[in-house]
Amino acid sequence: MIDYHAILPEIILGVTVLAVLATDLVTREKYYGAIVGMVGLFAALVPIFTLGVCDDLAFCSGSLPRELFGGSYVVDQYSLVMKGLFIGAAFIAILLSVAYLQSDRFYEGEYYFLLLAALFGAVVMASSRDFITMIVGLELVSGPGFLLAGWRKADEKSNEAALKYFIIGVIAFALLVMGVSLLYGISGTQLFADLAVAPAAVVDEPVFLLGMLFVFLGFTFKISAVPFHVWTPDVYEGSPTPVTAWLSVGSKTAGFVGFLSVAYLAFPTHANLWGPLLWILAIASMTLGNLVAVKQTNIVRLLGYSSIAQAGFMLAPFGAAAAAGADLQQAFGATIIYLLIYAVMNLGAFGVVIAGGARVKSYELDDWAGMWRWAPGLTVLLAMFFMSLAGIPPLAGWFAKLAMFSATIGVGSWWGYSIAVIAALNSVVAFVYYSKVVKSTVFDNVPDHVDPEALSRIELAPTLTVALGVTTILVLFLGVFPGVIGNLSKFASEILAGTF
Amino acid sequence: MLASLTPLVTRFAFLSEESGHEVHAGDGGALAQWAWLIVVVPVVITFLIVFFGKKSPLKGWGMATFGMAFVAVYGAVLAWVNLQEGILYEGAIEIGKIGPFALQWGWVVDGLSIMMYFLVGVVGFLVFVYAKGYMKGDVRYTWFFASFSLFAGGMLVLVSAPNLIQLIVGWELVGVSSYLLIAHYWEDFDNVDAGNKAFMTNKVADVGLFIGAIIMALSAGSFQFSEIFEKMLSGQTSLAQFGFWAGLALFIGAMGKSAQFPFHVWLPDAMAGPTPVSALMHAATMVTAGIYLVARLFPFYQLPEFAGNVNAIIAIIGAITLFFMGLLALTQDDIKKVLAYSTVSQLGYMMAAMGVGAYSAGLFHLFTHAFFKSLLFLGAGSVIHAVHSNNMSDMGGLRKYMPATFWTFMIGTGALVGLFPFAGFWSKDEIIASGYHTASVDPTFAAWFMVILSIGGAFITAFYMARAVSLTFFGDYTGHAHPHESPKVMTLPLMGLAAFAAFAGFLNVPGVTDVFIRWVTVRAFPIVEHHAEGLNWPLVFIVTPIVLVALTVGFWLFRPKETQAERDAFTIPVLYPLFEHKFYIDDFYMDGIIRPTMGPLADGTLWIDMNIVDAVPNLAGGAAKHVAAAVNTVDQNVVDGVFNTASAGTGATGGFLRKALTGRVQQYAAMSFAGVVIIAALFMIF
Amino acid sequence: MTIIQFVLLGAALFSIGLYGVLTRKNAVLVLASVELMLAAVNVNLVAFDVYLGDASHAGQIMTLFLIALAAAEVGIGIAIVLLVFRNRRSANIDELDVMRY
Amino acid sequence: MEWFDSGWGLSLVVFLPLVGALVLAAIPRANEAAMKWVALVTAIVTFVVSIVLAMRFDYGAAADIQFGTNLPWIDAISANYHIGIDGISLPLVVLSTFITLLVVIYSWEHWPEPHNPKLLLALVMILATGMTGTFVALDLILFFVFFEIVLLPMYFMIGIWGDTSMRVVPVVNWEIELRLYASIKFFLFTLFGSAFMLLGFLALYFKSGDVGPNTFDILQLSELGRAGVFTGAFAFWVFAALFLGFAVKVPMWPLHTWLPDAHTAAPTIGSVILAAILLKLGTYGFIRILIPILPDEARRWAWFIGVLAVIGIIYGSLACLAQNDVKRLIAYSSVGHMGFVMLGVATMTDIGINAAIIGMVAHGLITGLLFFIAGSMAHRYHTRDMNRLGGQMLLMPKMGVLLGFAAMASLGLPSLAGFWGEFMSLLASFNPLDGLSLGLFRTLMVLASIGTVMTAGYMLWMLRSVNFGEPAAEWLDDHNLHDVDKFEWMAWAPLVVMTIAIGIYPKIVLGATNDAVVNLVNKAFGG
Repeated sequence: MIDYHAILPEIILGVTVLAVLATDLVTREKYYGAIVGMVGLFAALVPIFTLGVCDDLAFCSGSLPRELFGGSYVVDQYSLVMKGLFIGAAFIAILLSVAYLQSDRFYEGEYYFLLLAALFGAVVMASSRDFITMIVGLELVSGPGFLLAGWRKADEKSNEAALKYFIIGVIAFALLVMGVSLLYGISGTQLFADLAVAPAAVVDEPVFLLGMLFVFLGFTFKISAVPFHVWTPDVYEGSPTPVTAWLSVGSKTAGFVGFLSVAYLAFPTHANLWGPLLWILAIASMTLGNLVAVKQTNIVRLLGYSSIAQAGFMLAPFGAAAAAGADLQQAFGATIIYLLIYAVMNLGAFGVVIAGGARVKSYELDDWAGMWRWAPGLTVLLAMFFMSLAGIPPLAGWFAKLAMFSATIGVGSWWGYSIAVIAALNSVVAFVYYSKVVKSTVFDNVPDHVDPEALSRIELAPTLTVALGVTTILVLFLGVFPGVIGNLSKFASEILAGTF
Repeated sequence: MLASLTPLVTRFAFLSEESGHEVHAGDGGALAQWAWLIVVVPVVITFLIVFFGKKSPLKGWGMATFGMAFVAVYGAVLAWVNLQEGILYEGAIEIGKIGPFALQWGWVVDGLSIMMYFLVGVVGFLVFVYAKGYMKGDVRYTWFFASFSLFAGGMLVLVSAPNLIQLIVGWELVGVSSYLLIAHYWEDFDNVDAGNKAFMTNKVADVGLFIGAIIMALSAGSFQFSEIFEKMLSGQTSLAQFGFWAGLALFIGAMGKSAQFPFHVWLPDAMAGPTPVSALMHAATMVTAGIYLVARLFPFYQLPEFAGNVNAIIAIIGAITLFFMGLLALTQDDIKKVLAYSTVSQLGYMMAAMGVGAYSAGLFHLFTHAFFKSLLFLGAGSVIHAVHSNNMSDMGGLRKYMPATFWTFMIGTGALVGLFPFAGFWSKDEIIASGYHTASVDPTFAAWFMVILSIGGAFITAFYMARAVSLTFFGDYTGHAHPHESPKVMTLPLMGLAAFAAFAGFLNVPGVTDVFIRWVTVRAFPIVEHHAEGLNWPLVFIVTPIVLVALTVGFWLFRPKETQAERDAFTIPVLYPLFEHKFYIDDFYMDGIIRPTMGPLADGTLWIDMNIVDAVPNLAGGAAKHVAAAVNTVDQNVVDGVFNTASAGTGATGGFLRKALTGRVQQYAAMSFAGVVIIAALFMIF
Repeated sequence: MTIIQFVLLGAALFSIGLYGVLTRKNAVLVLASVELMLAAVNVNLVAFDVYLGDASHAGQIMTLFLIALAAAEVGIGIAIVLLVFRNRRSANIDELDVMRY
Repeated sequence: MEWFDSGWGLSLVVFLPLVGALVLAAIPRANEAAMKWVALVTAIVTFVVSIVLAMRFDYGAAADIQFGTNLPWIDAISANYHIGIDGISLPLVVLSTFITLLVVIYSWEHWPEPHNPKLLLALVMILATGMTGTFVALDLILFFVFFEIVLLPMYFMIGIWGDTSMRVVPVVNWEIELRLYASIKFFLFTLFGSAFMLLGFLALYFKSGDVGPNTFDILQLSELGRAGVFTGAFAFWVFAALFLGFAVKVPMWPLHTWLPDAHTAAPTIGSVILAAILLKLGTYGFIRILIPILPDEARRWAWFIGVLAVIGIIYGSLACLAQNDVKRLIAYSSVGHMGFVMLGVATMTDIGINAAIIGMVAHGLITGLLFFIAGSMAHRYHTRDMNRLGGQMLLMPKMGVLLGFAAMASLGLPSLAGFWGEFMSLLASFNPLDGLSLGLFRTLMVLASIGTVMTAGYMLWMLRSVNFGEPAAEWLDDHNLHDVDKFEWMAWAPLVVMTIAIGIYPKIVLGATNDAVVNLVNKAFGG
């Protein structure tokens, strides 16, 4: 007996994916695909909501967590929150894409199809509680990503991006599954629940550790953390910007879902093993990302390195808490808070970048200089999102940083204090390059080859306006009342109540 | 000694054991309760002049003079009542609490303050009147009177102060108004510099005042003089422990305002201001603030348990000042500078008197000096007014042209050099006598030093005054302008002051009248001092001849001569240049302290700030950029980098790998995988 | 026949594949090498499955999935390579360095 | 007025300006008059409300928190919207609304280039919210947020309207526009400090969990601090972190170097707000957070703070003596004056902290006035180089007189506001808190009072070269040099009046602060 209510979102999404494909067959107006897709996304949100508040609903029975397929597919608070996040991100990503695709000769139908497929994969990952499902979901996220990265077919940069992304991705994937095979070999199971309770004899085997290492390192590819971060800047720069937006939010978050599930659901009891690993990865990622970002002159590339650094910030709580053997729940919650807020502000940032790029036809900072003159409104938003990424109150970003700091300080050991101090220094460095963008757009003068008059006449595409409006409101609201996010993450991290 | 001084809980009369007479005191009634008007009126008038002066008919002069007249009259009335029954009153309003301390504005009405009210009022009034004529047609006529009555206000704030805070406030207010008035003609930087010099010198001395006040207040737990004294006498204060330092610090403050050596440097330069200013502030009143401070704290300086042993220092400093600064007057050609150094020297007398415990004598000299010195200054002013020059070499023979000025100047001179029966004779004689008494009672070095130098001082005073008078009024006129007698508005004040200079002395003839002593000893706290029953005739017969000799020698040496050459003929080889350069003290301050501070030290600090302190963040920034660049390169083509260098060295592996890893993607992959291997190795090993 | 030889085989395959990925100029060969790496994993999984006598045969199931995924991967890979080839008439990945810094 | 006393009054003072900013944002660019009026009305209303607060304030119970409220805000980390004022914060709240109002009045006809009233006024309004918010916040997170809110507006003010002349940065030899250098420098310094400050707050939060529910509440933490919950190495590191955060803001030597650049680069109203209010956030943090929560550690650090403060005094004065740039000179003088404030704090006595607060208020008024005047002068002369200026008393007598007044006030002339802070902190440092080294603090007292001499020195020197002498030929027929205009009068006269008023009747400030401070010190150090 299958709990259909539990997998209703997936079913709806699956239908939507096919529907989009079908629309593309029957209609000329390509953006219909987008509409169908968005309708589907809305529809998928409904059961997620009903599942969340099931207890309060008359017609609804059963309570979280709902286990399916012998515990390899679980719908719990955490997976619901994540699914909601994915769908929201995809929604914004589509909004960002429409105008972009219209602006040039692109295959549209397939585009939406692939985007939604990737989303579907991510949603599956959120619920998967064994490696098979997880891997399938992962590939479902990656595969479309490879293709979308190369969507600007005529553009060499785009091709190059696709190929790089692909090759690195495949290696990482191979590493990951290698790890999985080793784990399977040593422990005889690939169910997270069983791995969590693997006997000491197994755990002490070096092979187990090796397998675990491979799995984690394999995941670093998706979240673009050291050591598999190398693709990030090139792919961000080469891919169509809306795709970059999706990669930097949807696909990255999917990667983190993998991290969270594996770390906290499969290996909570071995935290002392993977804690130090993630501690190192976090520090390496944030430091490297921030330092290199300082030198960037291309906004998208800069955002690429920023996303590496942010990955480091998100990993920090893992490392600190696990290494110190402290309560994992808080670290878990902190990462989720960070993911939610990061998704909002990063999508917003990309929204502005796309809107601006649509005018200057360039992502070089020098060409954006004096943007204030030809797009005051956009510039304000740009400043707002970038400052939010830098974590300046009262913009949402500050709370993400706060959660991260509090999770690291909270573990009350040098693992936490040291990484907190390093993160603090990093957040100062981070401000340097975020403010660099603000500086050149607000303070500098318009370069000669740019004609403010002409640019200021181009108006914003309605879809972009919607996307920016949503993200802006969210960034401001969450900045002033971050309690909402706090509660959401509490809700999500209930599943860890008692584990440490 | 402490034993003999019973603390007076009721602020009332007491018996001063040495001098037998009794001082009664009432609380002065309404008269004293409204005495705050004395302070407030001039202050208010200052603001009135600032805002409405230009529009008012008399351009502010009227208001200012009215204010001073008011003070003079009120002061006179108070003085009279004080003489009859004595007044001891203290009123205050609270202006805030800070921790345990209450901050107050208040007004003291007792012998000392009344004397000062009267002095400031009368001299001030006369000088203001004189100024109407002298400042006629001045560019900043109104502004002048505004600052002038600001000064008066400040001075009165000072003398009416019942607590240290208010004293400091008044102290600095007169300081700033003096700055404004000295720099009155600020188009010329010399005057501005003179003003700055005065301000800065006083500011330096004020460090002493501040610290002294702080020590006193904190160890006694109050700013109120009365409270401090009570605690002192009843011994409930840790003040004794710091007594010496507090006393010294406060005395340093006093040295600043009263231009005692080595803080005297500002006073002569202060003559850059208009002459009435010099007369009122830099002769009669402001410069006496230091004396006033010591007098106000007299009980404190009396008791050996507290600042008793500062007295010696005070006496010696005073003596040095009165003698050596007098010497400097000898070489000045600027008549105002002569008077300025003379002032410094006379202030030395007063301070020295305080040092040997001659409270009344010192104040008496302060009192008389105020009249005759302002008289002399105004006289000099009237001369300058006539000949449009400060230099005595442009004068001479003026007695014919301006008799009124001449005769009043003569009276002033008589008083200054201490000729019988002019005021100076009595006051100076009493100082010397009291000094002699102290020296004979307990023969300390300080006391004898003071006595001898003050006798010597008498000689010098007479000597330079003889020179000044001779060069100014005798011989033939050598100037270029056409000298003429000054208008009534200027000569009348001269005469008024001359009257005081002539007769003020009779207020206190030892053994005959003790009016003045009865005034100023009306204090809430015991003033223990010796009051002679009669003139000390031996001293009179020593000093007066000395003065006469000095006068004659002076007149003879500087008798009218035909040519400039002859005038310069008389110079004493070694001393003359020494005096000429004011003992090189000013030069030392300028080249030894100020220039180094404003030059190397300040510039050095700024340099350090910009190049060292600020270097840290800047370098951090620079470093961050470079590191970023480095990491960037590594991150982008580490493999290139690594293997270029490797192959550049021993080519084998490097070269091979270099050929192997061709594509950028593959370098990326290699990097990542290297990372994996490293981490894996790390974790496998540990 | 013990498990160790299969594991060694897997490791060897994986390493060869990796070496290929890192060193081959031609993109198609790189794809092939990727296949090798995945194949290595499959070898491992099947071997472990048998060795453990896993009743649920999770290992083999995963192998099946992986084969499918690998096929998809290669499909995508080929598509991208073709794209590149069409644009620049060459499938040499060492010419892909438009983007630096 | 129940609603008013139970938090609404304060919230109004804090958030009215923000509302004003939103309204401004809604006004079309063309309609400048409307913007001015909106800004003015907002500022006036805010000021009036703060005055009402001051009037309804119960001075008898100045030690207690009044007008307060405490609502849940971020329950995830139990951070509350806990606001309220006592005698310590009241003067500062009023000061900030007051200065904001004057700034708006001043800008009425003095717009820095590029001309953009809308943004400028909006930023001023946001600043106002941040400043007052910091003074009323009683929750560490709330405090932090307000503390940081002021950064962005000031950053934009300096960056957009700042001085565009080139500045060659020594040591690293960058040549960069002053406004760009100063803006980023200002931001990075403060961010650097506040990042660690936040860590410190979090550490306190978790430590408070040892003896009850975790809390960010300043009052509760103060209680815990008195109970001796925070001790040993923990206290040391937390203190260090918070110290960094506040000391940068004050600024204390050697973290002060952002200040001269920021002040010099900023537009007039920018430097006024910066000097008058923003610097106070740091000192306020010392008094409100550091001393109550970590009293023992504060006692341990006192000597260090005192020494840095006095170094600041002497060093700032010396740097002033070497200046030729009027604004830079005033900026460095701020370093000196804040040195006196910090010296007062360092003594940890009721006198010292009272001195610090009245010193803060006085510095706000006086240095605010100085920067106003310096700004207007720079606007007229188009130079700040004192070597070129001179004879202002002839060119612009009123301006000259005001400058003279401000300078006199700034050098601590008794009977003007500046005197009390200076003298009282000297007074306090003669008898610091029991257990502090008397010898050291008395030495500091002497050094600091030598500092007062130097202060007088450079102020007089500034007057000499700006006000006095004959004006240089280039100014004689310069038509920009019109004397103080009516908006300047309206903005400056209140400052002059308040400076005199507080000088003559310090109870205006002390009446509110004294009880609160005494209570604070007694609680922290057991009387």
